[in-house]
Amino acid sequence: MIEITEEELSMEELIKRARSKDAGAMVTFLGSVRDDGIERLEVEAFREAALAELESIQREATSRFALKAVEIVHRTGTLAVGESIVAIVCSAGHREEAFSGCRYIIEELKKRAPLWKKELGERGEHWVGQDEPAGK
Amino acid sequence: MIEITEEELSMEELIKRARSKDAGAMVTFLGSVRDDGIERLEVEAFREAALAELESIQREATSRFALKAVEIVHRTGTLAVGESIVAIVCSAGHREEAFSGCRYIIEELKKRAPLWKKELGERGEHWVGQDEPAGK
Amino acid sequence: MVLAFASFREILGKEREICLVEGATVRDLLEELAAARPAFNEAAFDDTGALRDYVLLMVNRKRIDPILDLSRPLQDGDELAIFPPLAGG
Amino acid sequence: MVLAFASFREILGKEREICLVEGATVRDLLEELAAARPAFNEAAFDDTGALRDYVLLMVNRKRIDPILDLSRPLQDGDELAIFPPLAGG
Repeated sequence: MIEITEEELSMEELIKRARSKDAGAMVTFLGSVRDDGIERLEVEAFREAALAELESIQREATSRFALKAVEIVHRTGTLAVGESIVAIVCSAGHREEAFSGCRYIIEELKKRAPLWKKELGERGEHWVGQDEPAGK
Repeated sequence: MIEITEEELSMEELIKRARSKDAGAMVTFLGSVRDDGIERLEVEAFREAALAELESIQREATSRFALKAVEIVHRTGTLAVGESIVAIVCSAGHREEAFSGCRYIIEELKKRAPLWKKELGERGEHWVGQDEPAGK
Repeated sequence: MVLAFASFREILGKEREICLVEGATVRDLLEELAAARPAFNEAAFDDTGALRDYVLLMVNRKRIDPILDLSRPLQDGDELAIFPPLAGG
Repeated sequence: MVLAFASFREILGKEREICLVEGATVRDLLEELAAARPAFNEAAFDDTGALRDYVLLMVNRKRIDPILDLSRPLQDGDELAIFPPLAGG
């Protein structure tokens, strides 16, 4: 299942969904707001395009690494330091595939999913990944 | 924290313990009993030696990959198909280290920790990794 | 329909309908926005009038090349999305 | 003290105290066990009397080399662990 949501995410719930008797290995990735001198993070999505891109990434990973289950949740909205941003759960027959699948999904998500992050803190505001301020 | 236990393990609990404000990335590995035509798995540990080996592995991974936290739980006793065998949680500043640390720990655990598994099912009993039956 | 995200949303607003003459291209639409909003002109184009590197575009949710595809004509009902680079690392 | 694990526990029991003459080596202890338990003899040694590949050993929780260290003398209170290969993959 793929979700883009303002709600908190539950790893327990995702892990439960990805369990199956033929999956000997499960690898999860959880990304959180890091205390880098920022106070909070605002996450913005082009929701429909991001869901479509995440579905493509899920399909690619599932066929390439023979995954048994994939769960992806990305949060949007205002997130405090320590809060979860993104969770990925991959299950597979063996650990090699589960690790590779999970890694593939987070790397492709970062490259391809239309999602943006704005860091807010004492030093002001900053859209992550954009070096030149646009019109400021 | 490192545990070898007969009890069920809670990923939620391990993830909670490994969270910190400077850890932007957390990677977990969960190994379970796979439905390979077996009915159950018996896991045996040389408990004191296994704990010491897991502590060495934890120390190596922490310094090699700058991990912020490591949790390792390995179960012993009789486990049914689908039950968890081993859980590893690594947190780090960034995802590269969290993935590498988690992968390192499970690979070294499999190679070095004095733990044995016996598969029991319709086809009989079999100690995993031991090709020649010892005295049978 | 024009959708704008992140820094471009802050300048242009999240979405707006734009009426174009028949045969108008992606570049025509961007120039129309630039004419209406000086902040967008400054953000999206350099001094020579070339689109800046960090302006990314989608037509109907498919990425288009910000150099080669600027001459693409827009149809009635097309959706153009304007956004900066993705969050990355 | 001898500890045995996995298939060797099934033959030898989990732990037992063994009294040895002074200066007895790891090999002496293994041969004593083999003499007492034919199933262990068969499991641990091949026809030429060499230790089989899948017999792994620890003295006081440190792995020892099953070829080079067999002549190591055991001290009073030493703990010898006998086990098959680890669970692996």
